[in-house]
Amino acid sequence: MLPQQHDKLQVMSHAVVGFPTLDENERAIAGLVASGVKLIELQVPFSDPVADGHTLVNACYEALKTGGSVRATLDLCAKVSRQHPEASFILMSYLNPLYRYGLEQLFRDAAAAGFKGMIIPDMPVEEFEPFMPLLDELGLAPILMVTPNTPDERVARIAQSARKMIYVVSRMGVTGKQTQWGQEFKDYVARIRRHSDLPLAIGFGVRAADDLKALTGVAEVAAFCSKYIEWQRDQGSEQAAQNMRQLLLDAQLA
Amino acid sequence: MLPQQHDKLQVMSHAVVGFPTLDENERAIAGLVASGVKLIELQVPFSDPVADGHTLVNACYEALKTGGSVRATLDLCAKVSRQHPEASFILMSYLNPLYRYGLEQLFRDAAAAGFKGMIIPDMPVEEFEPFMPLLDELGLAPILMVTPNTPDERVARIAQSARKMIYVVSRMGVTGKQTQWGQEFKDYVARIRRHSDLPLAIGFGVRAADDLKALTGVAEVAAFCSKYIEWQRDQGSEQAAQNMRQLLLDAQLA
Amino acid sequence: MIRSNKGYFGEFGGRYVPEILRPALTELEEMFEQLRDDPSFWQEYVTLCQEFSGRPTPLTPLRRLSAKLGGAQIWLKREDLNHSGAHKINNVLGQGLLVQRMGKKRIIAETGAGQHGLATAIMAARLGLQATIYMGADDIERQYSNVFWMRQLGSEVVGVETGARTLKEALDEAMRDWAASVETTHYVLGTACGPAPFPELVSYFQSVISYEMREQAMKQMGQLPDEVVACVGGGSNAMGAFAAFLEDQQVALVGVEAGGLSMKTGEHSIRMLPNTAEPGIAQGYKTLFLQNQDGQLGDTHSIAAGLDYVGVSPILAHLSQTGRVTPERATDSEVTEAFSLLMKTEGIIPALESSHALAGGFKRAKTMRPDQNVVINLSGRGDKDIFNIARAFPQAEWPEFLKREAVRCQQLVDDQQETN
Amino acid sequence: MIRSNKGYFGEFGGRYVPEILRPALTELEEMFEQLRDDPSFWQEYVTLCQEFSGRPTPLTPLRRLSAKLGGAQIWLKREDLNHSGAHKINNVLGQGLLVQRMGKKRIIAETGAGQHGLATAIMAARLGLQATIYMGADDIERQYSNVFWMRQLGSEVVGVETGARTLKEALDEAMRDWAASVETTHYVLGTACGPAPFPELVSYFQSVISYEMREQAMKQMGQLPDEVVACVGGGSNAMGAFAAFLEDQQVALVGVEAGGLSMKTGEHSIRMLPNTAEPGIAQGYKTLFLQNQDGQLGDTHSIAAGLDYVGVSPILAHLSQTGRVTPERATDSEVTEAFSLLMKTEGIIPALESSHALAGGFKRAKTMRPDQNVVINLSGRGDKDIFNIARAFPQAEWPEFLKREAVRCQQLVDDQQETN
Ligand SMILES: Cc1ncc(COP(=O)(O)O)c(C=O)c1O
Ligand SMILES: Cc1ncc(COP(=O)(O)O)c(C=O)c1O
Repeated sequence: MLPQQHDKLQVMSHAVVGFPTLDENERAIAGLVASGVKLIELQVPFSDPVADGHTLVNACYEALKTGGSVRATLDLCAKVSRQHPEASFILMSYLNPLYRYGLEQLFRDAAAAGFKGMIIPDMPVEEFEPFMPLLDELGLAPILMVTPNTPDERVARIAQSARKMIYVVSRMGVTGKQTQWGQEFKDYVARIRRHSDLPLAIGFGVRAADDLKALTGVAEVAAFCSKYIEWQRDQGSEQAAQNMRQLLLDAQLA
Repeated sequence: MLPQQHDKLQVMSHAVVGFPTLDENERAIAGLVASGVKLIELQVPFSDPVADGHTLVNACYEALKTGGSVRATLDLCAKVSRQHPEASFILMSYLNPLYRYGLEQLFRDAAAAGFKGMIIPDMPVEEFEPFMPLLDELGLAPILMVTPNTPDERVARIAQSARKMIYVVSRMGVTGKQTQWGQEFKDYVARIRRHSDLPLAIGFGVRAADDLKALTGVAEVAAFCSKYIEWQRDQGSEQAAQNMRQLLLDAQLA
Repeated sequence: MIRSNKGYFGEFGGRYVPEILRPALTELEEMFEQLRDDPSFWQEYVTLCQEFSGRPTPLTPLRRLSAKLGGAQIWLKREDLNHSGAHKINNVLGQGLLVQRMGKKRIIAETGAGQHGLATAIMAARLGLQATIYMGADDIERQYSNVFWMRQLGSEVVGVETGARTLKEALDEAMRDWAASVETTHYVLGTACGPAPFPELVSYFQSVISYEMREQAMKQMGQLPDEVVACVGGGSNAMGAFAAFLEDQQVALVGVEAGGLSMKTGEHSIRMLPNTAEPGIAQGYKTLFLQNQDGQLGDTHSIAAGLDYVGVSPILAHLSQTGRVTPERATDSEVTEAFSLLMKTEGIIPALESSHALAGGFKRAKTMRPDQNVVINLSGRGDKDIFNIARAFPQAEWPEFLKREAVRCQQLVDDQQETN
Repeated sequence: MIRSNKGYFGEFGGRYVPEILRPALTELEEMFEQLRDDPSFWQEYVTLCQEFSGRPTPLTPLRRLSAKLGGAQIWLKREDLNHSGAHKINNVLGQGLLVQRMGKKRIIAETGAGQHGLATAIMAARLGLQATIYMGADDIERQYSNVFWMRQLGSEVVGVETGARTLKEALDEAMRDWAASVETTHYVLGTACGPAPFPELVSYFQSVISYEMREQAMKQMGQLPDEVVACVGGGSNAMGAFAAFLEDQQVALVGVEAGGLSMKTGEHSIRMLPNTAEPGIAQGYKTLFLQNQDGQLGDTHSIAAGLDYVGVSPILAHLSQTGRVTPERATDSEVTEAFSLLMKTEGIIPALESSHALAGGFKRAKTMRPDQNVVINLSGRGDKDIFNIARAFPQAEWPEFLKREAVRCQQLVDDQQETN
């Protein structure tokens, strides 16, 4: 289930559809759910993932070769959301594959497949606005991003179209590097909260139990994605799930 | 002895001083004289022999390594003119080595060494003119060149400073290639004779007995140089002298 | 000059970027909006181009070639005479002025063949900026000579090892760097593509080409040209060559794309002709992209590395749809033929990119009357690319020379290490 | 412009050539005498330079570098921006006009590093002349990239196998060709050397450099420069840079020769400083030649192939003896340092030849006041010479790249042979 404001921190994790294979995606997701992860992004692989770090870029590159696609992502969601009704799945994609699919049709099909929300890093809020009535009708949440350099008026505009949660980019930069969670960061989170009562998901730079501890009580969701994909890549999906279990224990989130 | 006008054709041949060695020069000259050649150019090797063909260029290049020089040329002339009083030796050089030596001193030393004349392809008649009194006093003849494209006034000026013979460049180009001895050539020779009573030496393109036959009755001297140096290079000085003997026989000049 | 409608040209353009990049683009856009109408800024830019890059570049009549082909009079706009050897420097110098005004001290750029990277490295050295150039690891390998120069100029060249290790990945990587450094760093985009305001901004600076061309045509031909022809990679030299003539309907504007080996998918880089590219949104903007059914950007091919790109300027996408710009293509073999013809007949060594414009322009000129005039934009010179051109004209002597030269240089490297 | 006294400049100059070449030189001299004072001929020449080669070349202020060195303001006259990348094209275009007037259809030239050969090949292609370029076999081997271009341009490149197989032999061989073909062929001499009227004629065409410089200085500095600095190979770019200032005694004229490795015989190409060259007569003229006691021309060395020459313009020999031109030298290591400094501080890639002028000019500028101005003639660009520069800056990556590239190109050659 998607969190409510002030819920205890929960971890959101990740699958790149087709990485390492479509079959393996299913097993990996089962492992994640068994470990206690209830929020999972399913990423449509893309040829030009500009907002991702090397781990996800390379995973996309591989996933495209094994058949990762929009269609495959919808199919996967339909399966895993049936298999794991306790978990929520978020569609993560760059815009072009969805645009080619046809945005309106995609929204309908995504909702039908069981997706609860969508993260589209290169789709600005202005492009979402015309679709809001449809999205609300479908119950499909645009999970919009804010960043440390987003000015206040724009945070306000984003907050208006955001649904279910806001994705707070923790720092300048892309996925897959370390972040500091000091006072500056807390001020930044507070600034966002002034514009919205939605729960906040913190992304970029969450790579260890210490990060999760630091975020406990600060935000409702922590996106633990690149590091998980590295585990999956280097140690296989089963070991990755066990690592995840251990992580949640270490972070006292289990 | 230097020829007189209307003397029967005689062959002038060549040595590059230092090629293949200074010692070998002496033997080669002895061979030439024994074969019946009475006119021999001694060429000072030079680093930039612009008016020579490949055979002489490469011979110069080699001769410089074995010690060919102005000094060595004077020494060689002193020796061979004593050894072969029946032969006449002509100094052949580009200007710079002589200029560095000091022209006036060079003329005196060349005459003292027994040289009868000088061929300096890159020394124009204008540069000889101031030296004419000295040269006449020394009995050292500037053997000046005329070419098919030398205009009449200039032939006249050249004829004025020329002594003992005029070097008639047979055709456009450099030493070492074949020439045609047709009517055009005869007209050219006739044109030169209108300006001077000196005997004419034909140079460039005399490479076989047939050439000598063609020139017999036309000129007094034929310069047989590149081809002789090729013999010397490829077959040695001794064989070169025998070839020369045969050539003179074949050309009915022996 | 053409103006966007809030960053859009018809349906194309826009700014589809991660939120983090938005403030820098907005800042750039605001600065550009203020400066573009300030004649003193344009003058400052033109003066910089003059004193550093030798502008105006001449308009050279090709008398012998025109007579040989027997059609229109052909003229070349000589962007090859620019400092660095191509039109890319115009844009880079213009952006350099903006960087100075923004007070930023660091720039980044992506580069494919290395031409834009080299121009950026040159500008950075001239203005005393720190530069990082992203280049696909495979491109570094094949275009090492440009890497050599960029490094000698003091730039950092970073090889990008992700994905297919070429231009696309380098562009993505530069975007990533920018996302992390946007407050101190300017991203010097190299062509009339990318998120607004880049297409408009790059076209604005490159329009110096056609403003000169216009004046030169009036002086040298006594009239406007009948056609202006340019090659189209990202579209910056074409927009530069077309900009001043957009309102003159009697001047035909022709953009020549890389026809490559064939019309088969992956064997060309044609985006504006039917049955090639489709509208898409990627790399920050909406345009015609070569892509598959699933919206994955496609593979491209061209004999000219600088035309080997999946997208095209949104301005050109729009102008080709409205009919103002006529798209053409030239195949690799037409290109090498035009290359040789220009060299042997007029003594000018064109870049392979520019040879596309030549191929297209020659073909059209042949069908025209001798009292008509065609101006071909010679976007760059070929001698900067001897390795590419030697590949396009395989000759046994070249690899032999390279082998011997490698031995000689290895010796020098070894000697140096001994003395160190 | 300086005028000779019947082909002599003080004791230097003259015409010491085999009789056979005299008529062609006289014809050329007579034509030149008529044209040099005809303003419409100069205008025709300037127009050709403009429309084909992009003249005027700019005068670029080096603001950052001047501030860094802390002396005079340094400016570069940008001959590197010429078509073909060096000042050599000026002379060649001028001679092209003469060839057209003489009605000759064939030209020949000698070339060392290949720069003059390339310029000649370009002119021949542009004017539709047949060209034969003589080049030492060893130079061909080391400068193959220029040979590649000359052949692509349609010129015949003949390797000279005699003697030391370098520039000197190529020059002699070109002379030999000329002796045989003088009635139909023009010899395009590449520098301000050789028999009269070449030194004067080449200087006349190159003087376009300093006439522009003078006008630009008045406009950009508001006064004449305090010093003009140029490198000296044969002397053509130096004469070009000095010509318009000869009467202005307040403008110091500095010619920088190749100091090479040391002052030892054979390790440099300095002709104008004491204890180096001596007066001599060779290659058709009298000047200061590096030579031994016996008058044999000497060995030379320079990191820059274009400065590696035993003689020097008779005009410069004279002007250095009268004190009007100040000779300087720059060693190989000073040259590479100046090369890097210019690249990294101003984003300009100089030729190694021109880097001698930079080294000399920087050294002098440092000793001057900030209100003074030094103009350095940047005779050519360096990117045409990547092989030479890669040799001057040995780096392990370069031979590695060459090896891999050789393999790739060999593959292309083999593929092509299969399909043929
Ligand atoms: C010489 C030259 N012409 C053309 C292009 C294509 O770019 P654009 O279409 O932006 O002019 C390039 C790109 O590198 C280039 O180097
Ligand atoms: C760039 C450049 N500068 C200078 C020279 C030297 O020649 P000159 O002294 O005639 O200018 C050369 C000769 O090739 C050259 O290429």
